[in-house]
Amino acid sequence: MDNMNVLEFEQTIAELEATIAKMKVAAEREGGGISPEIAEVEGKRDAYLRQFFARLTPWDQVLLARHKDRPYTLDYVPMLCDDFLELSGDRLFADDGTIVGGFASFEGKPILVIGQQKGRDLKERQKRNFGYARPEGYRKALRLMKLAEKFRRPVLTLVDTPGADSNPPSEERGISESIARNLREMAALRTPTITVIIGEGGSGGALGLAVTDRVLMLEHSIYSVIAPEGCASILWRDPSRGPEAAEAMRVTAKDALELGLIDEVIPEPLGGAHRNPEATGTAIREAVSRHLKELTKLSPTRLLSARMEKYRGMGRFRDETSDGADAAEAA
Amino acid sequence: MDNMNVLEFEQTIAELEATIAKMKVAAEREGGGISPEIAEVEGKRDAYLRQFFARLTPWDQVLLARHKDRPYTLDYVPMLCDDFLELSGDRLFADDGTIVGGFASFEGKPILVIGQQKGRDLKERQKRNFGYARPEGYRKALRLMKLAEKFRRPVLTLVDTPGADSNPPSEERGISESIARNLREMAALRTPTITVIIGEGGSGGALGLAVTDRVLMLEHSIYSVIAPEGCASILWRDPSRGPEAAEAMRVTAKDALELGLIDEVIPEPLGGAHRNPEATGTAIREAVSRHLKELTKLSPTRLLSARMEKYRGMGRFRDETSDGADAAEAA
Amino acid sequence: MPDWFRRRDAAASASQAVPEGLFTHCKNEKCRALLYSKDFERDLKVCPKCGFHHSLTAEERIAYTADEGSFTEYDAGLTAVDPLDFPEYREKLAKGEQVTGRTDTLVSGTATIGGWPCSLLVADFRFMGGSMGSVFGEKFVRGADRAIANRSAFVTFVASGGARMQEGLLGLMQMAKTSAAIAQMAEERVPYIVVLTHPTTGGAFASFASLGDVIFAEPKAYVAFAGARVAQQAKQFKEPANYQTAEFQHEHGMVDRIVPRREMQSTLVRTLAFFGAGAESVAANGSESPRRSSGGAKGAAK
Amino acid sequence: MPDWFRRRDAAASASQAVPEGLFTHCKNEKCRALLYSKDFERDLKVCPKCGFHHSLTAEERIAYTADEGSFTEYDAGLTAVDPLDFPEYREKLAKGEQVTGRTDTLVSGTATIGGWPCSLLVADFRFMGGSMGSVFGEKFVRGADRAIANRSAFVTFVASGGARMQEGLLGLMQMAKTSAAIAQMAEERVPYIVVLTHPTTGGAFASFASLGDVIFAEPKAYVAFAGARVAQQAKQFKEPANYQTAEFQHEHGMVDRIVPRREMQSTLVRTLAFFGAGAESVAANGSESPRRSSGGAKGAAK
Ligand SMILES: [Zn+2]
Ligand SMILES: [Zn+2]
Repeated sequence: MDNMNVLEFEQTIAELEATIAKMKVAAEREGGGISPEIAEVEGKRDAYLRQFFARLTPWDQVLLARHKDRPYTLDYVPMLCDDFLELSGDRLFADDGTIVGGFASFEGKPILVIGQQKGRDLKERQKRNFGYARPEGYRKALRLMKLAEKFRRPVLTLVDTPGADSNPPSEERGISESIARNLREMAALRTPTITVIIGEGGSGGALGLAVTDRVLMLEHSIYSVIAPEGCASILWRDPSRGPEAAEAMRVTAKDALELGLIDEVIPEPLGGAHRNPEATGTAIREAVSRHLKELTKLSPTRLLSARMEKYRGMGRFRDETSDGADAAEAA
Repeated sequence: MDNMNVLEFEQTIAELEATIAKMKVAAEREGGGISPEIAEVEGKRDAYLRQFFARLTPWDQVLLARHKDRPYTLDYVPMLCDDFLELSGDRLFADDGTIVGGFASFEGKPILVIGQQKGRDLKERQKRNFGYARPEGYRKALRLMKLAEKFRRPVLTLVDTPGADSNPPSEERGISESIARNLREMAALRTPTITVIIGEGGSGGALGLAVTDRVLMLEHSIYSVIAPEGCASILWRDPSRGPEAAEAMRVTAKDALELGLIDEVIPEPLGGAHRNPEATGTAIREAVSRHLKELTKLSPTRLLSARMEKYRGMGRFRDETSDGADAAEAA
Repeated sequence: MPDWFRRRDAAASASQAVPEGLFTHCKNEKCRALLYSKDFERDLKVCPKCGFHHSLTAEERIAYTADEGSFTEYDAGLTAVDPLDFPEYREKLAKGEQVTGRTDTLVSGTATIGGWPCSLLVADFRFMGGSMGSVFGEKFVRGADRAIANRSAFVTFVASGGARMQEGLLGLMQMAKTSAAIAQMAEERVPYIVVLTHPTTGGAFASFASLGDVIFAEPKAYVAFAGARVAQQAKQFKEPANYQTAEFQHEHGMVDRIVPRREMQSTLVRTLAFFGAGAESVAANGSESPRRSSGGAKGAAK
Repeated sequence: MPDWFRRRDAAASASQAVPEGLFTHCKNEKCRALLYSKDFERDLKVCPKCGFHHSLTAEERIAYTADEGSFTEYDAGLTAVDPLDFPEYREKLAKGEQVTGRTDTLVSGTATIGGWPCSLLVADFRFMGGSMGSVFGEKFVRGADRAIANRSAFVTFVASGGARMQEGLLGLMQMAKTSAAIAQMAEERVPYIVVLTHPTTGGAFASFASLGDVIFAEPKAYVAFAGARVAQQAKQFKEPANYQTAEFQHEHGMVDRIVPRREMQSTLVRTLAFFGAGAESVAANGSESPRRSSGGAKGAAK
């Protein structure tokens, strides 16, 4: 078990669960209840899970964040909100299916929800461009955020992307500009904003929806300056050294919290969000609710100055020019 | 002469001027000065011009506004301003060569200039899309106007277009939205704005740069809800009846002034702007200077409320619902 | 663009969709289904066979949209003059009045939609193709002012061929006038909701109809900058699939949702619930509940 | 993309353009012209034969841009730490310091340009490829604050490969940090001018480098979202002509002007003249004339 990555480990679990299922069918046929044997195998499974998940490597976290069964934005939206009315279009060029957004009701109050959506089957994955958002996605998001600002509604963004689309058509239509503009505009948006990173927080493509008052991460999501494989490719000219890069860059939710760059880690059910999406949704809803309550108490002016202070304070360096100080390290 | 249109009449003038030129060459060869004969022919030419131009039909005005030798935006800019620094791009998709814009200095003070540019030779006409601006042109113009607003610089727009581009690529990129957005944003731009219609003021394509504090028209420019040929085509299914439509729609500068929809008609030299571009440029500069001086005296708030009042007041109707009034006609 | 759109455009103006007898034919030439008139009415004039959305009169639209008895008309007395003495304008106005029983294209008033108070504006395409003359612009501005005064949303159903040629430059200026009113609503944070119906073109689409905080459209409505008759279209461009339909505009980011007529009212209610009653609420999300206005007499001029 | 860009990109970092001897070779592989070093300097390191713009050190850029003797450096003591204990980061910092004599990528200070006071920020690509670490972001923010405090413009010369991987998420966050500072400059109406030089990619182009009130670029600079090594480019897309050059970005509306180095200083002066000294002037156009700042000692750390 020690040399397995999380996906290999899940095979072991799957085999155990198949055994449990068979035992249950047999037990039912014989008219009995849950036999002590079944309980024992189940206990074994849970112990395995706890044991393995207590020692996840950063690379396991990457694999979990990208897990094919991991819930996506549109899985969570109905768990978090009522009455989601999807809106579309950037009013400029197109509608990007990779970023979805619309009006919703959160605990009975209006909220604007925006999220990055990967596809589950091939057809939807193509429709969602495999989670790589295009300029029109970021521009749609900004249009909707400005709408929320105009009507003083809070904004919730769900982040899940390997990165922004960098193919020639996106380069032609200004993918850089579209992200950059969102960073600036989100920093100054006069309404409470909250981000939950639910899977992959891939580089600028994630940040383009995540310059918000509160950034929360699901326990097994990642947030990274560059994909580990890309980092390995640049540093060591060897993309297969992604696991090392993941460790070196400290891409996990725990790391981001320790660095003071996010506000909270939302625990996932044992084995990851995909083993119990509903419980994960409930945990997200509870956390968002709590932060939203705090934010809605602030005036727009205080909200903005706190947000500004937060992002302006991000960095660790030594300032040797300060009077007499030799190691004034900012956090 | 009575049955000629302005272009046919110009032939007559051209023949007279050829005669004058020949007489001058002959006179110079003989060492004499301007003979009484030459003065007589010149006098005849001017009398013809005065006579004809005193009775221009609306269709003549249309032909003059579209005259191939008529000065275009980039002919006037150096006459009006110093140090024009052209800027480009909508920061979204492309740069549209049909609309040019940039920083300039007007009477020693910074100003933002934007204008629609037709092309003179075939190559430039293609570059300028024959004066039909595309969405990226209107979006560039808006970007620059917002820049002027941010730094409290006045905006001068020069209008000369048969209309906005309506080909499929422009429809795909939201030509309607780009014009509409300009109308709304220009109505609320917190800086003085002046438009000069220098040639064709073609429908929404012109209006997209012309929701300004002062709209001035050159004497022989036109401003029209639809091209006369288009109007004739819809009304009578016969585009050749454009002259009738031009008359019915009242497309001339004088008409627009009488209807209270523009602020001033700038006189052109006898025979039209193309017979003396410099004098025309001087007249424009003088008029713009005068209006700009008035506008810069107003606070942004007063400027905006005056502009709002102006555009909200445009319309003629009867209000039969007012208390007791039966014919309260607004202007 | 489906064939039946072209055919319908060819007709000088939308003919009355109200069937006189017990049965009516679907107006989609490819369908022509024979429909029992009572069912047709109950289906909001959407053909159950082919989904074709038949044009509505302003009265029908209001009946399908506003809470029953909540509509109070305003500005019904605003009447076009003929400022340019334009050929046949008076005749066309008279014909429009004869067909619609009204003095111009727009019907304006206040109403509640699902309990939310609104300023409501509905165009009747039968009156001179829904074109924008001085009366159009004035009704729009007054409707916007009422939305601002009442801190209510402004909801517009568009069906318009654009600026009214017969008023010349005055017609064109209604684009500026309506847009200026929208700038004021934006300044006042009053929600502005647009519904594009068949057909929306030209000066309408290039002004107020493109400026909604949200923009909905009925399925397969013809929505375009340049109508087929006006386009100076160069030969090198091929028309894309669905060209100039609501669906095309949706694909190109100009429309938020294509909303079947059956879902339009509920979609508006959900939208109004997001906006709330204007934007008085502070920083955060207030939970206003709809305030019922006292229902005025339907169609009563004030 | 011209071949010689690819070759230059292949080099780990820009090598020193300063020729040691009497003569130097143009670094454009297709040119390789032998140039008299004094002429080369006089030509601002632009090859007179092929127009190739050689990379500049921060000091050279400042010398070509700021009025003589006007530059005062600030924040020179901001120094990178190694917050993640990242492999080889300290070595790379040491190497950058060895090559440039500075502790990080950016040189920040105040200067006048044609008499106009500015906060000036120049990236030296030789220091870790101009990448954005914590020191980069902090220098940017402090430079922006000085522009706000002095009511002067903020002028940035970019040459950067993007966020600094070696600082992990802290590197990525410098995109947010610089953009937040730009939002504050916008709020204060302080002019923000960007000059893109070779190369500008990734996180730099996707944040502060795309947000200038005006954006200029040097000819043929490589300007792109995704560098060739990072792009996940799908096979079905063909690279357009000039792909990812400054000229390509100009065609696509992202850059205001391609400005040859020889004209850069005067173009900046004309731009600063438009903006004036910040935006204190009222409604209309004030005619401020440039205020000369007292020239500080060049390169003196404060
Ligand atoms: Zn049918
Ligand atoms: Zn060379």
